[in-house]
Amino acid sequence: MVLAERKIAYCTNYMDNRMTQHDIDVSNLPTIAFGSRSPLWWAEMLTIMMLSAVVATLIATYLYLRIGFSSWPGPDAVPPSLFLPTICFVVLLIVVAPIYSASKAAQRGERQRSTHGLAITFLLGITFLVLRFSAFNELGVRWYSGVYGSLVWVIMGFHTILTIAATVWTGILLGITLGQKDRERQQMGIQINALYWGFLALSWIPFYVLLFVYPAALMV
Amino acid sequence: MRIIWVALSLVLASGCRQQSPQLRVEPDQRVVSVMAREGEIQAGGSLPEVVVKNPYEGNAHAIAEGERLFLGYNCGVCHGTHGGGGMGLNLLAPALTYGDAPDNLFDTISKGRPKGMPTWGGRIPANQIWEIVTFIRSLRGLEPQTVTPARIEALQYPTAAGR
Amino acid sequence: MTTASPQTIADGRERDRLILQQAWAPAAGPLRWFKEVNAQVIGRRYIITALIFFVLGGIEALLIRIQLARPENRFLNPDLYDQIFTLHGSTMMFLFAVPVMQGLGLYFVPLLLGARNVALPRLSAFSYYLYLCGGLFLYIGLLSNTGPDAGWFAYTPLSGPQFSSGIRLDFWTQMIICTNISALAVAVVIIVTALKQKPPGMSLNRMPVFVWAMTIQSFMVLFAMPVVISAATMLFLDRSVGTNIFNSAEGGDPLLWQHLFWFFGHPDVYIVFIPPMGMAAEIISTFCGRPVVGYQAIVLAEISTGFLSFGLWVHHMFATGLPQLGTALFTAASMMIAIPTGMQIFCFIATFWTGRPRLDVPLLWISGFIATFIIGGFTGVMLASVPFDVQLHDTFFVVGHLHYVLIGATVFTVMGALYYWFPKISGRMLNSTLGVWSFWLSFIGFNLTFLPMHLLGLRGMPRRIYTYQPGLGWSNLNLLITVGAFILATGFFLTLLNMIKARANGKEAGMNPWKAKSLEWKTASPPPSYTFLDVPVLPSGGPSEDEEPEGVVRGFDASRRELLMTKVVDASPDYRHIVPGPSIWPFLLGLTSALTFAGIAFDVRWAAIGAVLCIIMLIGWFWPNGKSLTARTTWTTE
Amino acid sequence: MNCLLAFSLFAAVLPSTINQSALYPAGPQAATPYYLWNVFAWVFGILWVIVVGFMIVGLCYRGRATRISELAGEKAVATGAAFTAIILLALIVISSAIARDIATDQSQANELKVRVTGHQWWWEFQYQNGPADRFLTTANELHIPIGRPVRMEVRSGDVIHSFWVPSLSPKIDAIPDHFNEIVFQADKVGTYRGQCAEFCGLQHAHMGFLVVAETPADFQKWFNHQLDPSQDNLSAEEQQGRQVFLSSPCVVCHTVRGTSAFGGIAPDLTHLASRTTIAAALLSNTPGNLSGWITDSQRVKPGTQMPPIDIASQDMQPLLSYLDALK
Repeated sequence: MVLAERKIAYCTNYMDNRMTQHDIDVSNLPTIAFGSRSPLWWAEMLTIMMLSAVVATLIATYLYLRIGFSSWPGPDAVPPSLFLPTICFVVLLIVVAPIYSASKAAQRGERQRSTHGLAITFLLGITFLVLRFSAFNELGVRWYSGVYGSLVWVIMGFHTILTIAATVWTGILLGITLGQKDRERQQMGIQINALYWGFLALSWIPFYVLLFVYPAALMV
Repeated sequence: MRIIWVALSLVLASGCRQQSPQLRVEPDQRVVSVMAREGEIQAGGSLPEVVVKNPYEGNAHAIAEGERLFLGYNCGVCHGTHGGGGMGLNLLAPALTYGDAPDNLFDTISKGRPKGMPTWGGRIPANQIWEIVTFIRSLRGLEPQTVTPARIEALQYPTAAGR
Repeated sequence: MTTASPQTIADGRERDRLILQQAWAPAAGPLRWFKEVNAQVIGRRYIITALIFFVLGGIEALLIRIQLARPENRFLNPDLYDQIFTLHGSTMMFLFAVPVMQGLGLYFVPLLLGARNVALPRLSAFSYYLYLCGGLFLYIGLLSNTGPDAGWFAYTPLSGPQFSSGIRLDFWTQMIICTNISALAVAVVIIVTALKQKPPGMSLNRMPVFVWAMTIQSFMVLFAMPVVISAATMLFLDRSVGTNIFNSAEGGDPLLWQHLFWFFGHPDVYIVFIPPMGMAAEIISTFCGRPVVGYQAIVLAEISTGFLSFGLWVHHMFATGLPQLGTALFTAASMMIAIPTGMQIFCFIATFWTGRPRLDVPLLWISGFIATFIIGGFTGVMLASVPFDVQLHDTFFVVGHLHYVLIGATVFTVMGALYYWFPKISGRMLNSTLGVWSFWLSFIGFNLTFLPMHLLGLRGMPRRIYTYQPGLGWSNLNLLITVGAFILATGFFLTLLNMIKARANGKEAGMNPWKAKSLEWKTASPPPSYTFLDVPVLPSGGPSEDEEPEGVVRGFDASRRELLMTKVVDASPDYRHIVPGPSIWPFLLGLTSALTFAGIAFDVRWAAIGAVLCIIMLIGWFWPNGKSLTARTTWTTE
Repeated sequence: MNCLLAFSLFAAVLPSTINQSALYPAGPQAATPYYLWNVFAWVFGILWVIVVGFMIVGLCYRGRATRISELAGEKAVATGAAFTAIILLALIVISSAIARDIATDQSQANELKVRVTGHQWWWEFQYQNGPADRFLTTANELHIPIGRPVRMEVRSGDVIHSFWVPSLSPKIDAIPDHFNEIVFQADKVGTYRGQCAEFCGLQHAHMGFLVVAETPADFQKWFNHQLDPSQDNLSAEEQQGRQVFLSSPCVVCHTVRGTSAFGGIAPDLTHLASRTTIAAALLSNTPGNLSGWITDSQRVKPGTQMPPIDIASQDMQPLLSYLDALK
């Protein structure tokens, strides 16, 4: 089984360097890429898959424990008010717009608009968190008062931690793009931040329905 | 570098006693009751001040055992399942009439108190009284936070009479 | 080493090598050990740390066996025994099995794809420090008597706040979260590397089988580990702040923990089973001198195993009184998964028949793997049938089955892979006579230990008991098993000895000691920090993936750390990704995250302080280093 | 020294006739898994020999005779996979069919109904046939008549345990706030040992119990005797022992019907002497073991919830004689 001695003995101390017709020249390939061409985009999508696995686990836990109860949310639990959670929900849906436009602007290279988009997203993120904390206080149940209370606090806590992370990340991006001249890598970062905010908004839909709309409908 | 080893061994030592169940019941944990401080007025010189130390101080296993005994011996019937009080004294009150030091609580349980607290000295073995004392102190927040249980599983014992 | 600066060297290749060496130089300075981001370095550390934890897990197993050697033995008191058997399970599953697979993946996936480094080097470094700190803290816990004592499965309500006092299980849950986040991080790194960094010409249907196996394993990790992380978090919240998720008195359900844990648990055992199948395929194709038979069959079988493994977790809970129809569905699923697994074994045996097998030490281990794994597979299919499982669930029959599958498949293959890839990692050959001795001692010791366990299970000996009474017909079998366990331990110890001895004065290995055709044997061993001088171009269109590279990729800016990103399916060059060089931030973030998790076990409020610290580390991590991405420098490889 | 003492303590523990093995089924429910074991052992044993035989031949005899073409290899793999699929489908059908017809929901007529409650590290049995006042509560020893199905309603008072008598019935978990049921029947007279099969804490290893299968007549005699409270005609020494018993901590946890001891969190001692073992089938019921168990329970069962009781040495003998009178 003699290995045909190919023209290129492929090893590190390879010396002669004649071009072959199969060689590929990549010097003209870009060093910035948006969307699925960049590994950072793939890393973010995989992270979103991970977090959606946690979301699915929490939904499954909620439904599994709900089945065990004849009256939901629990014999003495007061039905949750829909006012603040709905506002939070709307604000979260609104946040997706500026960050999406910032991401599109970043891809087109318009630094000005992408920075504006980031700033608006950051402010909306802060307002969302303020609303969310007031919603926490307004909840009729505590985390130790029965299963519904535990589930509400665990699920809202999980989502709030993710939103705090998103807001801080947007803040960091904003800080870097305002201060630094080299912003190509941050432009890629903006698009990935947009993906993350999109996931946050989408994941809040099932939670919003399960935690607030469904019990309120049952108790009406 | 040596300081790190010293600090590490301190952590290890402190952890050792706090988290492990007592599989041997030492003789001093079987002292029946704190007789030494019985009579304050004596003919001769005053008796030496004997403070009996709680052998289960800060031991997580003892607190869990104390909790089980508190439920099992139906202390909750008078003192409320979480010691919140009822017919009996509220154990979470800011100040207890007979004090909440370990030996005060031991005396209260082993010798009983007027207005209804029965004498458990002969009934409950001494080491179990110490465990109940440690549990009550953990209810009052006097035990380290790393050994206090977050909640009582509130499981009734469905034995013959149970559900 | 390079006195001559690049400009003075006339010849193009030598100049390229010098520039690449400078660009990809390992970290320098006092903290260089912590600033390393080279995939080979991180992969090597993963493997070594995982093997150390394997030795610790092995010692725990021997302690258990000494305690069970005689009836009513007083070698370990029940509390210490519970901690040791819990840590044996947790160490072997969380600290050895998954990390050693991911370590081998981090080391060899870039090499098999002809890439210079993984796509996200700092993320892989971060995951290693998180894993290292998680494992260390768990063992510090054991030494300070706060080792977990409710089993690696920690069923509630025993693991709940009322029946597991103190912070033992709080500490365990946090360390499980810590090590599983590191497993998730490596899974992301491996998927991105495998999908985006294939060399031109290596389209998706011609990727090496081991890279396929690591990709499929990483996708399973992506969907299984988050479930155990959320379950462990919920258990921790139940124990520390008093939520009622698993508290049956308030309407929670202890069975929910079993559902969540085993929904992760079963994919987890397949996570540690699929990479060994990939390694076995690589080793078999090298030692049979031909590509493995049925490449598509094996890859499709692994993909279907990956999906099916998420659908059969209830076979761990047949005895909990679930409705009969439900358990019948899971019986069917548990048995069906044996078909793809069986197909892969048949492909391997068919390769033996069609190729020219050279019975070298790695192939010896793989044949040991096939022989023992089939017994494990059969006992698994037996335990899948409900009427049989309710009799033998939680007995030593199951202990025998799981060790036949885990040691038979995972450990024997990892041993084979160590003998196969040790020359590439260290540049030295392992002594083959010592290897053969180690194999036969391990094989005999293994069967002497775990075959009688099936009989013990049938004689009614339950699992996880720290002692048993005389007169039940178990005493002599247990003594025989303990003897077998020591023989198995000596077998594995010989390999450890072999590795330590060979590192110092083993035979020089050279580039390709086994005359293998895959890409990792086309560079020096141990590979230099830039791994390959050029990214290869493979002839596309050929059926097997063992064709020789026919060209190289030119035009890289060699003075920067550039990786070639190619399209996912047809691997055509797409984009040059600039990866950052060595940086201290992954270590700092890994340490602060692990300390935060440890702090949370003591007091939940540590989460806030830890979060602030981690954010500071993240800011440092993402702060741009000022070098422009688009600017062109002068040193392009010709 | 203490391991010698401990070992001698247990040496003569159990009469050799007690067996806890699934390989000697003494009832229909245990016979099914035994039958399945035989089928599986033979089928998979032969398959293992075939597959490993192919591997060894392929590996060791590398001559021209045993070389096949790539296409033949793929065809062999296909046939192997098909063959595996057929066998597995057959097994699925068999085991599902068997599982369906041993389902325990339909209750037969002459069933003996017993409620089992698993506690941390002992078993509580309550016979629930007939009117409520004839409910018999006993612990750690279950007497059943042969030939009559016994429906066990299994639950737990604390953590998850698993009720399992290998020779008689498959296991069923005892889960707090879940009421699982299992029906089994003994066909042969004998004493069968069962043990908790789900890890439940420090003394999971010593949470055994005995199932005594006897003729219906013996069972009825035993049942009636167990129902009446502890008898009162005691000798002087037993009377003194009773006094010691009623003034000691035992009464807070244990119940002895006919006396003022009504503790609910420990085994019922009304007919302690009629049981062959104590401490959840760990020690045989001899005065020596009983005194060792009372005075130093942590040495016998480290971690057990039975506290060591200080009995004055002169009171020990009367107490033992009183406990011996609780036939």
